Amino acid sequence: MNVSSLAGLVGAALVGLGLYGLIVNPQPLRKILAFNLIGSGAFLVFGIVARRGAAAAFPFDPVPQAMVITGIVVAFAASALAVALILRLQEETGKVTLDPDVPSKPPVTGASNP
Amino acid sequence: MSLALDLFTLAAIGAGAFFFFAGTVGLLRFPDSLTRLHALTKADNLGLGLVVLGLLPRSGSLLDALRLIAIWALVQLPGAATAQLIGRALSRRRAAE
Amino acid sequence: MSILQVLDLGLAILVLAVAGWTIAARELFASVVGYVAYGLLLSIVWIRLYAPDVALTEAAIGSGVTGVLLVTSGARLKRAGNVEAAEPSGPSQRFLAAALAVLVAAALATVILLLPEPPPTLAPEAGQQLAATGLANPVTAVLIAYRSFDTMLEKIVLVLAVVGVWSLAPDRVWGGAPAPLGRARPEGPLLFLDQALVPLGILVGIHIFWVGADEPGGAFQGGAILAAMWMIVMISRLTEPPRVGARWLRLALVAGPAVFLAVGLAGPGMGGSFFAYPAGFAKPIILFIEAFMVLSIAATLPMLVAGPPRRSPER
Amino acid sequence: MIETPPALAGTAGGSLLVLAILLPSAGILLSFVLGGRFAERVALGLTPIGLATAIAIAILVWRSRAPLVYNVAGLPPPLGIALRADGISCVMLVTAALVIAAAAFYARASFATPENVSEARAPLAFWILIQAVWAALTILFVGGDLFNLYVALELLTFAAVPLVCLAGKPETLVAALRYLLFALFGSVFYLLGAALLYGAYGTLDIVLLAERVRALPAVWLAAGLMTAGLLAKTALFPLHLWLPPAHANAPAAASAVLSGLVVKGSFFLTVRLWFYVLPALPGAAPEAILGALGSAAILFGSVLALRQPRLKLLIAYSTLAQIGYLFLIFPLASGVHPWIADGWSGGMMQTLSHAFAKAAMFMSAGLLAESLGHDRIAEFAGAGRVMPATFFALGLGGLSLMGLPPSGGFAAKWLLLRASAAAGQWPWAIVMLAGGLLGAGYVYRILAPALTDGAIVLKAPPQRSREAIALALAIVAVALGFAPQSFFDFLQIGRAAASALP
Repeated sequence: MNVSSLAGLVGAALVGLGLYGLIVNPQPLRKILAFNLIGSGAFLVFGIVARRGAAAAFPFDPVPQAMVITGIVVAFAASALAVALILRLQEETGKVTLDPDVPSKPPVTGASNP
Repeated sequence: MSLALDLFTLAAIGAGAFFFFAGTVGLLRFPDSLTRLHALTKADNLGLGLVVLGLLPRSGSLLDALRLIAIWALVQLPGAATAQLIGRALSRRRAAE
Repeated sequence: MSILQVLDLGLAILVLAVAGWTIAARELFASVVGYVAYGLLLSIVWIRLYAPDVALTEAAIGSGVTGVLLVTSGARLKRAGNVEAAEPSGPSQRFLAAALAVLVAAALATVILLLPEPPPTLAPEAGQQLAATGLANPVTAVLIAYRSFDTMLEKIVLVLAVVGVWSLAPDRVWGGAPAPLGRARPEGPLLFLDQALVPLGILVGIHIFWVGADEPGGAFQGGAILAAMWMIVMISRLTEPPRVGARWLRLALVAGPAVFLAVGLAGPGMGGSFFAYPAGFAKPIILFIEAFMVLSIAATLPMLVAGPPRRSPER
Repeated sequence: MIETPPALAGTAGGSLLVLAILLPSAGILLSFVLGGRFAERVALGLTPIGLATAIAIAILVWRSRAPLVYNVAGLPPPLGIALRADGISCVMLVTAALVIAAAAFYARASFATPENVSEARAPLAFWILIQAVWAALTILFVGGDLFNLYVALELLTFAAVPLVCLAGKPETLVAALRYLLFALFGSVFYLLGAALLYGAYGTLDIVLLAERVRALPAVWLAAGLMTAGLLAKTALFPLHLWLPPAHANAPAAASAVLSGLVVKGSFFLTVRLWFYVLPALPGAAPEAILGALGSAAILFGSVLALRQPRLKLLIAYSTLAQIGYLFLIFPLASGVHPWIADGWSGGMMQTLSHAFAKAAMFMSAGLLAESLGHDRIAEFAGAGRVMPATFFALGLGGLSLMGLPPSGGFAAKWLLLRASAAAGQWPWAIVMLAGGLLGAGYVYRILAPALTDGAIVLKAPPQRSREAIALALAIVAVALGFAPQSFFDFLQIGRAAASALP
């Protein structure tokens, strides 16, 4: 099995792992990690497509590689926005949950901070 | 001459790989964070240093050789600093307990 | 099976094992640390796929800066307690999720192995046009010349991410600075890093941007390294995150997309089309745009990590 | 240089497409740098220019009866990025410009920078984000490259999510976080599908893909992944969970844009995908599935809307139902059949009329909530007498939602009914009739208590100008019901390639 096929299988497995984590992990930050796993799986698919496209003295097709670079930066920005939301939510409610009926109880700052 | 260099490369990288292996085993098997840190830093500077040393004769130009050395040096700086930071954090935690 | 193939297989298993760890780990922090290691392993995979530009980006942004973001936020969440407040999923939901995940992964794997032969590619076209740009790195040419429109829009996405993050501040602190990244008392080893690593890192960042025209590297990777250096200085508390109202900061954040947009808009006057470069001047113009992009990336990434303003502007 | 094949060549006036995108883009950057009150001035100042650009594009397409094309950087696809405006692009561009302009002027009262500060958080963010929504939608409507469209989708996400939680209250933060997670899931699945298409055909240009696509396993999987992602962003049942809290808790001007326009962005891309990229895929199964999900959304959303105690939540649930109608375009306008023109016109008419009607209703709901201090429907008694213009706008918008004549909603549903009758696909017709009845039910629930007698104390009377904006949008939604045949012919421009395929 060549590197591209192997990387393709890894990419597919990463998408599966990430999808599972996105659905079952209740913690939003863990969902963000899972989303990033799916993202890198998708990037790997672009990566093997680029590697398969080696032609004309280039060992790779540069177009999908450039798309991956754009994608990585966008994924980071998405994580940053999500993290900021999670932290603000924690500050406002004292907990992090996706439950729509959040209790607006006062934050429990310092409770577990010796 | 080239055979000697090849042997040198082989020996140095082999030794480097051994240190990485030993460091990893230490990281996994040692009982507490300080000893694990010890294993890790050894792997870092010795292992990488030996690998770089082994690669030096194979680098095409002086510039490439300098790059290799620079990579080793750049890894040393944060490696040393983070080891210190982790060590201090550990001793702080121990003092707090 | 050759040694290289064995190594590849080992790498693949390692990547998947660490990825599985980030999903399965009980503690949030363990899973975050797993993710950072995963990013580094992934950049080795990118090297094996002949994608050094992507490997650099993955190591610098996908693993490095994202790692700082996740570690600091994980620590903040942990400090405030109540990390795992939500109900874990039940067994039936887990089973359904696993079934769906396996289905998607299996379909994807099958389809990837069955992709048509001979593989389609744009490499010849990209190579043909390369001479007109004056660049030797085709990935940079795609990013800043052929598909520059995407890249400009993506820079605007980054500006919007900053606006979005800042919009999460409480009203009373608007215009103020984000919370400091490090502890109150700077520590010796960090100050040592400031003196020893940061100057070198800045040089490396600029170098990687500069060689990006012809070799692996470019504005994203160089900018990310500069961003990392700024974050080290902020973590050691030699400098604090700037006020979000500071004019210089706003200018630095939009410089990249603004210059990109302006050059693109001037295209019909110079090269005939929007976002086209005049023949013979493409390379200097591309480097000019990239220089501002480096500045914007170096400013944007740390501000996204620092989060919304937390301290009122008067202080 | 390579000769550009005629199918990919640019057309005269194509540069307007770039300008339409760069205008709000520049507005974002300018507003961010200048800050404070300038953000509002830039946004308001750009709306008429943007509207004029959109109308100019529409006129050019109308005259030439052919899509407007521009190759960015002078590089034709597959290496370069093309922008293309056909009939549906034009009507969506004009609709977006109108609704954004209306929302911007409506929002002036809520998002003015206070006198005593040079810059405030919510106003700065709002004026930047609304321009970003506009920029992203413009690209979505004219983008010709699937990866460029991915960047636009992300731009839309980054603009829409913070709009939901501008108020900063915990329930809005939860709603925004859920929205973000769904949207990110959607983008990444879309991206995965795009990777497979590139792997199979070496391009992401829509026109080139349409020529090359065959029914390979990779194409089927790509179609499935991309559609699933786009449905999550459009909030089609059963991926709708995020929408009601997000749209109901956002500030009224933002809700108007989110419900009226933002969900249409990803819907539009779904239409592009199935009708322009994948017409070569055989079989009616995927179209039938999309239609069935749409039908489920109509029934489910309408029933839930009937049970909501708060007006904004009711309107948000009605969005779920109205999104359902949009997806009937897939079974009723695909393939080569005599009825597809009706199906296509009906689906697009539903997109347009819902954009205007829903924006008008959310704006009216915002005025009500401000004047009454709450939006609990049960306590509306007497409100119709003191705020007649607001309730008139709600009523006209409701007319279009339930599909009574004369209104755009009626025209849309009539065309869809006619198509399903001609096609012999009766289930859609039954669902639409049931949806109309349920729609009448929830609109009645809003209006009935308000028209009864009751003593009511207004905290403040609604501003006449803001009532006028909401009413004007509602009137447009009604006026669409009088659209002439030439308007529907216009919607077909650029579609010939799709329906000519075997």
